[in-house]
Amino acid sequence: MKIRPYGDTLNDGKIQLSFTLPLPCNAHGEETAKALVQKMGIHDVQIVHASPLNATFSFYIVYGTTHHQIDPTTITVTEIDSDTLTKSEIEAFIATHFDRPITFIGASTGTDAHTVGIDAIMNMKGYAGHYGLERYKGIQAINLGSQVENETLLEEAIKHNADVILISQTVTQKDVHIQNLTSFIELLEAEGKRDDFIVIIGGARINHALAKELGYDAGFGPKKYAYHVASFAVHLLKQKKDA
Amino acid sequence: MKIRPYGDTLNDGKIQLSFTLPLPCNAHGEETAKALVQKMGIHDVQIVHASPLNATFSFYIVYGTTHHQIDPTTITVTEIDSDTLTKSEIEAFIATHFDRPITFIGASTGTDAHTVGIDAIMNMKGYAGHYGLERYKGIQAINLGSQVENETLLEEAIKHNADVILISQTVTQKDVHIQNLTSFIELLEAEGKRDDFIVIIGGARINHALAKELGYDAGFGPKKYAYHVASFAVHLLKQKKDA
Amino acid sequence: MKLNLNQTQINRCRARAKTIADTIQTFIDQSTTVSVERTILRFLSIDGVNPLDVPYVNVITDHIIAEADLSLGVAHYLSLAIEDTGLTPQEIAQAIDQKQLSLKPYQTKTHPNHSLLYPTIEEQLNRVNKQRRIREKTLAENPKKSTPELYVIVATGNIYEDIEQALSAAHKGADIIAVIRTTGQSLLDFVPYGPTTEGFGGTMATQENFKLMRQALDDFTTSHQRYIKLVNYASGLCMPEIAAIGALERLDMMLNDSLYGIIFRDINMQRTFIDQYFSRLISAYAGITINTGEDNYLTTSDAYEHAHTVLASQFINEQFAKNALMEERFMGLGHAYEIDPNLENSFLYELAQAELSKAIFPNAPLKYMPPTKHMTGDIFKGLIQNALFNIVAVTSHQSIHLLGMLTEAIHTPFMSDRALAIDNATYIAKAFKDFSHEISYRPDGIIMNRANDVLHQAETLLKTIQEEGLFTTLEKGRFAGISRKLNAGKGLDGVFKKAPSYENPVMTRLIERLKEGNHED
Amino acid sequence: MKLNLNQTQINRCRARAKTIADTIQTFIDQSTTVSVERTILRFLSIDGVNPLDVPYVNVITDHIIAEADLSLGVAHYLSLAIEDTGLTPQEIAQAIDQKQLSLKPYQTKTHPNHSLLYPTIEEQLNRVNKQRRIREKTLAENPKKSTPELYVIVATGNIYEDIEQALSAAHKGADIIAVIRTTGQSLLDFVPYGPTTEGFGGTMATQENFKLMRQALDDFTTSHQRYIKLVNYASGLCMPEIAAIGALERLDMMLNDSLYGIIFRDINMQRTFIDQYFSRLISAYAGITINTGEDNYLTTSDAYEHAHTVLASQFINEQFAKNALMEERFMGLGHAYEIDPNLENSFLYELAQAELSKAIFPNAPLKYMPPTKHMTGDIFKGLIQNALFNIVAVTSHQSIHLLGMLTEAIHTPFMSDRALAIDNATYIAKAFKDFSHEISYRPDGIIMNRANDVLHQAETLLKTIQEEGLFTTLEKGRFAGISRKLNAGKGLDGVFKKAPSYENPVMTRLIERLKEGNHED
Ligand code: B12
Ligand code: B12
Ligand SMILES: Cc1ncc(COP(=O)(O)O)c(C=O)c1O
Ligand SMILES: Cc1ncc(COP(=O)(O)O)c(C=O)c1O
Repeated sequence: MKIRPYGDTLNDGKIQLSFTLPLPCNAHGEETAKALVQKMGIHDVQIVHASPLNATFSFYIVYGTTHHQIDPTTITVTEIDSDTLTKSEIEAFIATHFDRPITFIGASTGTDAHTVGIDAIMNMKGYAGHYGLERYKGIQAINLGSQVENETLLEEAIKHNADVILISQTVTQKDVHIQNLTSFIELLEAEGKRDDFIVIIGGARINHALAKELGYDAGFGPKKYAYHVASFAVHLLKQKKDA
Repeated sequence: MKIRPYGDTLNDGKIQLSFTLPLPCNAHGEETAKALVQKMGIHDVQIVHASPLNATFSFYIVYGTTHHQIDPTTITVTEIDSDTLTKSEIEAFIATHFDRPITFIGASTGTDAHTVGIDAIMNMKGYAGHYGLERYKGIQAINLGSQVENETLLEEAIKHNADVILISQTVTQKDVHIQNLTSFIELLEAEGKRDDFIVIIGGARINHALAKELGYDAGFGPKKYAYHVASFAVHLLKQKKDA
Repeated sequence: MKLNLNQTQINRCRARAKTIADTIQTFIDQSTTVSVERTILRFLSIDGVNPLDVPYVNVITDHIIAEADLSLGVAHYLSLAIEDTGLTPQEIAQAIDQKQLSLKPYQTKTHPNHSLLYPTIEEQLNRVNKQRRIREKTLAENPKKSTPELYVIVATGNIYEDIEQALSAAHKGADIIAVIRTTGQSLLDFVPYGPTTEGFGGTMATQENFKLMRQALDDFTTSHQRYIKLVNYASGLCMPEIAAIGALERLDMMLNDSLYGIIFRDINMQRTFIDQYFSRLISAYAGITINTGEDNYLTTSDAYEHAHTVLASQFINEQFAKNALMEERFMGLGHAYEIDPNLENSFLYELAQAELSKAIFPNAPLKYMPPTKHMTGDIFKGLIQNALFNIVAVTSHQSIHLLGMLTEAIHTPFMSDRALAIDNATYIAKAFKDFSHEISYRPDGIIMNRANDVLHQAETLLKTIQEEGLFTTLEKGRFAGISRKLNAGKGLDGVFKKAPSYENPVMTRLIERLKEGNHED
Repeated sequence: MKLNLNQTQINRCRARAKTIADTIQTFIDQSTTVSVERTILRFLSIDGVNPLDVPYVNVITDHIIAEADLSLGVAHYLSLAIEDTGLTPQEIAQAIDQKQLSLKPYQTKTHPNHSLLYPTIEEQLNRVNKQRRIREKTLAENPKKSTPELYVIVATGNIYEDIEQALSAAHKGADIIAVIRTTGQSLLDFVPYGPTTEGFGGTMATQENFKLMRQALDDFTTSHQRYIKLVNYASGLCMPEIAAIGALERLDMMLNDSLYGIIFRDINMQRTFIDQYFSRLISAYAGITINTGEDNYLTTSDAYEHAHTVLASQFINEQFAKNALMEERFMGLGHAYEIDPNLENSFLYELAQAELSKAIFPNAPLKYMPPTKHMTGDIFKGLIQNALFNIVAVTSHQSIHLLGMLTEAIHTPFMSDRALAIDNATYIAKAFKDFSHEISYRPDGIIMNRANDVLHQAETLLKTIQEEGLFTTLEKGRFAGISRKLNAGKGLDGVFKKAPSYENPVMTRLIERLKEGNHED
C-alpha cells in the first residue's frame, strides 16, 4: 500500500508550500520558484501568490502535486512502549513496588531560561488540567529552576540521591540544545554515573527518537504531562530494580 | 550562482509545507509525514503541527531545509517582450499606425460563467482603476459575455471582422480550460482562420507560457489590465501589417 | 434597536416589494413549464432513465411536446391514459419510450379524471411529510447552538469522495454540508440519474447522490448526536424537480433563486419565475430552508456601491417566498462580506450591512456568504479576511454561516482547507461569544449612517422597480450590472401558457395542505 | 471615559506605588554597582577592549575591586590619576591593563578634583543630546501615524543578516525594529565589543552593532522619508552601560526593566534596582522610550487570573521612571494579549485589559505584546490569534504594537513571517480604523466589570506590596509566581555601598540637565 498526500481525491498528491527566494519579485523569480519546486519532485506547480519582501527578496505561496509516494507500513516509530497510567495508578504502582518515595530532580539547563515546561511537569499545579509530580503521593519532586549548569544539576542529583533526572530544553536555535544535552551525557559518563539515574529530557522541539539518539532514556514533547513521564519512569525503575 | 530558499540566513534553505495524509493522526502518521517530506529532498524536517481531520485523515504543518539549489541564471522566462504603453500612448499608436479602429471581440467560453475577468479587460469601467478597452479611442470592443460556445465566438468574430479575439477562462478544475482552449485552436485551424486573428487568453490561472504552449499569441493572468493587453495587441498587429 | 432604523420606511419597502412580486405572480399563475410538468410526473412516482439515459419524466414531456400540446398539462394526459390503459404512470412512461403507446389521442379528450392521480400524489406528499417530521424530531432531540450554524461546501465531483469530505467536516464541527453541483448542471434541462463520480467543480445533483449523502450524514447523526443538515442547488432549469427530489430525500436546504439563474446563468426569466414558484411551494411544504443568491451581485458589482441592490432583492425574495406560502423561518435570504479589503473601515461597513439585514429580517435564517471576490492566492491574508467575516457573522447573529476558504481563489476546497475554516469560525465564535451584547453603536456614527443610507437607497431602487416592473429591471441590468431580456436566455422554449382546462394536482394539494397546516400522513 | 473607572481608586493606586518606589529609591541612593561605575567610565570616553577582549571599562573596575575599594567610585580614582599622571582616561585604562599603572595609591587620597572629569562628560552628554535632537527633528519632519506603531524583532544572530531583515521589514511598513540579543547576554557582566555574526536566538548588543543598524535604518529614512526607530535591550547585568551606548548611538527605545531581570533572569534585585535608576536617568535625558516587561508575567502565570499583577507592576514602574525624571511620553509600560484562546469570551477580556491600561496611562506609549504562550505549531490558527490581537491594539489605541509572528512557537522569525505579520497588522489597522469611535461598552457588562475587577485586584496587591515592601514581595514570588531572594541571584558581588565621599559626576550632571530642561549643546 502506497499513499500520497490528499487534497480532495485519494492519493491526488496535493501539497502546499511557501518560501522566500533571494530574488526580486517578477516573472523570473516565479519561474525560478517553480523550477525549484519541481526539483522536489512536485509537478503541476502553481505559484498562487508572489510578493516582494524588498528589492531583492520575494515570497511565494505554491500548490502542487507530489510525485513521491510512501508505504506507511515501512515506517517504524521510536515510541515509548510502556503503558500510560493515571495519577492514581502511578501512586498505587509506587506503593506496591517500592518501599520508599521516588525522587525526581529537574531543571531547565544551560542558558535556557524557560521554566514553564519543566514547571508543567514538576510543580503542584501542573498544566492544562494535569497535576504535576509534586502532587503525586510517593514522589518527591525537586525543581531547580532555570539556567542551571550541567555540573550543578549532577551535583544536586547526587546530593539528593535522585532516581530520575529531568531536563528541559526550549531554545533550539543553532542546535544549542543538542550541544548542551550531549555534554550532560558526556559528563555523566565521565563521572561513571550514567547508570545511577534514569535521565529524561523534554521540551517543545524534543521527541523520544531524538532522546534515544542522544543517549537519554526518554524524551517528551508538547502535550505530554506529568502522568506520561511518571508512567515511563516508574516502569523503568521497577525493571532496573528487578534486573 | 546557486540559490536556495531563505529563512533568516542566505541559502539556509528553509521552507514551509502543509498537507493531509490518509492516515490516523498519531506518532506513526507523523513519522510517515516526515519520511515523505524527506523524499522531497528536505532535511531537518520538523512536524510542527499535526491534527486529525477525522479518524483516518490527518493534517500536517512542516518546516524543513531543502537540499535542492538552483541557478537562477539558467531559468528562462516566456515573457511578453513588447513594451507596455499607457492608454494614451496606445491611442496615439493606433492613430499613427492604423487608419481604422481596431476591433476586439471577447467572451468567457464553454460552460464558464465568470465574466468579471473579461469585463475587467473590455468594459468601460475596467478594474482596479484601469479603464477597459471600450473606453480607448480607436478601439471597438465587443463583449459577448459568458458561457459562449467556441463556434459562436468564431462566427461572431468573422461577422464583426475582428482583429483580436479575447478568451477568458476561470474554471480550471480537471483541466476543463485546457480542453476548451485546445478545441478553439483546433476549430480555428480546421476553418483555416488561425492567421486572421490575434488570439489572446486570460484568467486567474492563465499565464503567457501556457498560452504559447496551447498555440495562442499571448496569455494574461492576475494583475493584468486593458493597457497590457492592448499594448501587446497593437504591437503585434502592426508587425503583421508590416510583414 | 441597535441601528435606529425607521420602521415605517421598512414597511414601505415591504409594501413595494409585495406589489413587485404580486405582479410577477399574476404572470406565473397563467403559465407552466416543462420542468414543472416533469415535477408533477415525479410526484406520480415516475423514476429512472431509459437506455439512452434520458429520464422517463423527460421522455413523457418530450413526447407530449413533439406529438401533442403540453399546455394542457401532464395531468391531463396521464389521468386519461391511466383510465384508458390501466397502466401505472411508470409503465406508461416505459411504454411511451418503447413507442408502444402515444398520448396524442388524449390531446383532444376532455374531462380527465384527476382523482386517479391523487392516491399516488398523496403517498408521495406523505413521504415528504414523513421526512419533514424526522428532521424536526431529530433537531428537537439535539441541542441548539446559540452561535451561527457552520456551513461548508464539498465539491470533489465524486459523491464518494464528497462523503469522505463531508464526514471529516462534520467531525470538525460543521453543522451544514452543501454538495456543490458540477459546473453547467443548472443549464441541463433534465436531472441526471444514479450515483456519479465525474464532475467539474462539483458533483451531479441526482436523487441517488442525495440519498447516499443523506445516509452518510444520518449515520454520523446517530453516532454523534448532532444533526447535520444537507444542502443542494435547485436554481437552474430543473428547479422544481430538484426541489422535489430534495424533499423526498430529506435535504434540509436548497439554493433556490430565480434571480441568480437569470443573472448569472442566463436562464430565461419567465421560465425560472414559474419554476421558482412551484419549487418554493414544495420546499415550504417539506420544511426545507431555501437560500437565495443576492450575495452573488456583489461578486460582480462593487460591494460598497451596490449594497442596496442586495437589500432590495432580499425584500423581493421575501415576497416571492410568502406567495409560495413559506414561513419566515425557512427564508434563508442571502447577503455577503465582499467589500474590497483595501477600503478604509471596510469592517465597519460590513458590520453595518450585516446588522441591517438581521434587523430587517429578524425571523429569517439569513445566509451569510464569506469573502470570495477579493480573496487572492495569498492564503494567509485570506485566512484573516475570513476571520473578520466570522467576527461579523457572530456579532450580528447570522444564522447560516457559510465558511470562507483560505484557498478560495485557487481551487474548490481541500479537506484541510475546510478544517482550517471550521477551526477559524469555532475560535471566533468562542472568543466573541457575548461581544454583541457588550457593544452599542454610536448614534450618527459611520455604522448607523451606513445602514440607513443603504436602506434609503434600497427604497429608491424598489420604487423604481415597482414603477417599471421586475422584467424591465432585469432588462436594464440593475442587479449585478448584467442585463437579461424577457424573451432570451436558456429554457424559454420550455415555457407554456396554461390551457383553460389546465390543472396541476400536485400544486393544488400542496397549497391545500399548506393552508390547512395539514402535515398529517 | 469608556470604562467608567473610579479615578479616586486610580489615584490611590498611584500613591501606593509611589511609596513603594520611594522606599526602594532610598536604598538605591546609598549604593552603586560595577555596572554604574563602568558607565561613568564610558562617559569619560573610555572605549575598546584589551587583547583578551576585556573591555577597558571592566579592566579598570576589576582592578579597583582587586587592588582598592570601588565604594569610593571610579570618579575618585580617575580624577586623582588624571591630575597625577596627566594621562587621558583611555590612556589610564591601557596603562592599567599593561600593569604600568596602579590606582591603589589613590585609595587613601581625599579631595579628588572632579572638575577634571567634567569637560569629557559634558562632551559626551552633548553628543547624546545631539542624537536626541536629530531624532526629534527627523520625527517632526515625517508624518505621524494615527494607528499604532508597528514593532518587529530581528534575531538572526548576525548583524549583517539582521540589517537585511530589518530593511525588508521597513519596506513592508514596520515603524520600529528591535534587535534581539543573543540568549544569555543579559547575564554577562560586560558589554561585548565590535560587529558580531554569531548569536543564538539573537545578536550581541554591542556599540558597533548599534551603529551599523542605526546607519542602515537612517539610510532607509533618507530614501523613504520615514523614520525607523531602533530598539535594543538594556535589562540585565549591564543595564546602564547599554543605556549609555544606546544613547550615544541614537537608539530610540530600550527594554529597561529590573523586574524582568530579577524574575526571569535571576539577577540580584539590589544590583538591578541600582542599575535601573541610573540607566533610566540616561534614557530620560536621551529621550529614549523605555519598555518594561510586565507582559512576561503572563507567559508564566495564567493571563486571566494574574492580569492584575501586570497593572500593579505598571503602576510601580511608572513611579520608578518618575524618580528617574522621565517624562510620561517615554514610559513604554508593557502588557500583553496572553489569555488562553480556549477561554470563552477571551477577546472581551483582552479588550478590557487593553482599554484599562490605556485609560490609566493615557500619556504613556504603552507597549502591547502579542500572543506568545498560547501560540502553537498551528501557524494558521496563530495568524488569527494575531489578527484578534491586532484588532485590540487598534481599538484600544495602543502605541507600540509588537507584532505577533505566526511561527512564534517554532523559530525566531523568518523574513516572510515578519512580512505576513506586517500585512496582518496593516490590513486590520485599515479595516478597523474608526471602530473605536463607533462603539461604546455596556455599563456593567463583561468588559466594564472585568476592567474594574482587575483594577480592584491591583489595588489590593499594591496595598500588600506597600505593607511588606517590594523586596519581600519578590521574595514571596508574587509576580509570575517566581520567588527571588534579596541576597541571591546574579551580580550581587557587583553591588557596593557608597563611601561617604562617593560621587557620580555623570549622574549629577544628568540630573541637573534634566531638571533645567537643559538640552543645549
Ligand atoms: C514563555 C516564553 C518565554 C518566557 C519564559 C518564561 C518562563 N518562566 O519560562 C520569557 C519571556 C522569559 C522568554 C524569554 C526568551 N525566549 Co522564549 N518563549 C516563550 C514561549 C512564548 C512559550 C514557551 C512556553 O512556556 N510554552 C508552554 C510550555 C508548557 O510548553 P513546553 O515548554 O513545550 O512544555 C511542554 C512540553 O514540551 C513538555 N516539556 C517541556 N520541558 C520538559 C521537560 C521534561 C523533562 C519533560 C518530560 C517534558 C517537558 O511538557 C510541557 C507540557 O506539555 C515560546 C513560544 C511558544 N509559544 O512556544 C518562546 C520561545 C521558546 N522563546 C524563544 C526565545 C528565542 C527566547 C529568548 C532567547 C529571546 C531573546 N533572545 O530574548 C528569551 C531568553 C530565554 C532563554 N535564554 O532561554 C524562542 C525559541 C526559538 C528556538 N526554537 O530556539 C521561542 C520559540 C519564541 C520564538 N519563536 O522566538 N520566553
Ligand atoms: C465571482 C466568482 C463567481 C461568480 C461569477 C460572477 C460573474 N459575473 O463573473 C459566480 C457566483 C456566478 C460564480 C459561480 C461559480 N464559480 Co466562481 N468564483 C468567483 C470568484 C469569487 C472571483 C472571480 C473573479 O471575479 N475575480 C476577479 C477578476 C477580476 O479576476 P480574474 O477573473 O482573474 O481576471 C483578471 C485576470 O485573470 C485577467 N483576465 C481574466 N480573463 C481574461 C481574459 C483575457 C482575454 C485577458 C487578456 C485577461 C483576463 O484580467 C483580470 C484583471 O486582472 C472566484 C474566487 C476568486 N477569488 O478568484 C470563484 C471561482 C473562480 N469560482 C469557482 C467555481 C468552481 C464556480 C462554480 C463552478 C461553483 C459551482 N459549482 O457552483 C460556479 C459556476 C460558474 C461557472 N460554471 O463558471 C472556482 C474555480 C475553481 C477552479 N480553479 O476551477 C473559484 C476559484 C472558487 C473556488 N475556490 O472554488 N463564481
Ligand atoms: C441561489 C443560487 N443558486 C445556485 C447557485 C449555484 O448554481 P450553479 O450550479 O449554476 O453554479 C448559486 C451559487 O452561488 C446560488 O447562489
Ligand atoms: C523588559 C525586558 N528586558 C529584556 C528582555 C530580554 O532579555 P534577555 O536578553 O535576557 O532575553 C525582555 C524580553 O522579553 C524584556 O521584556
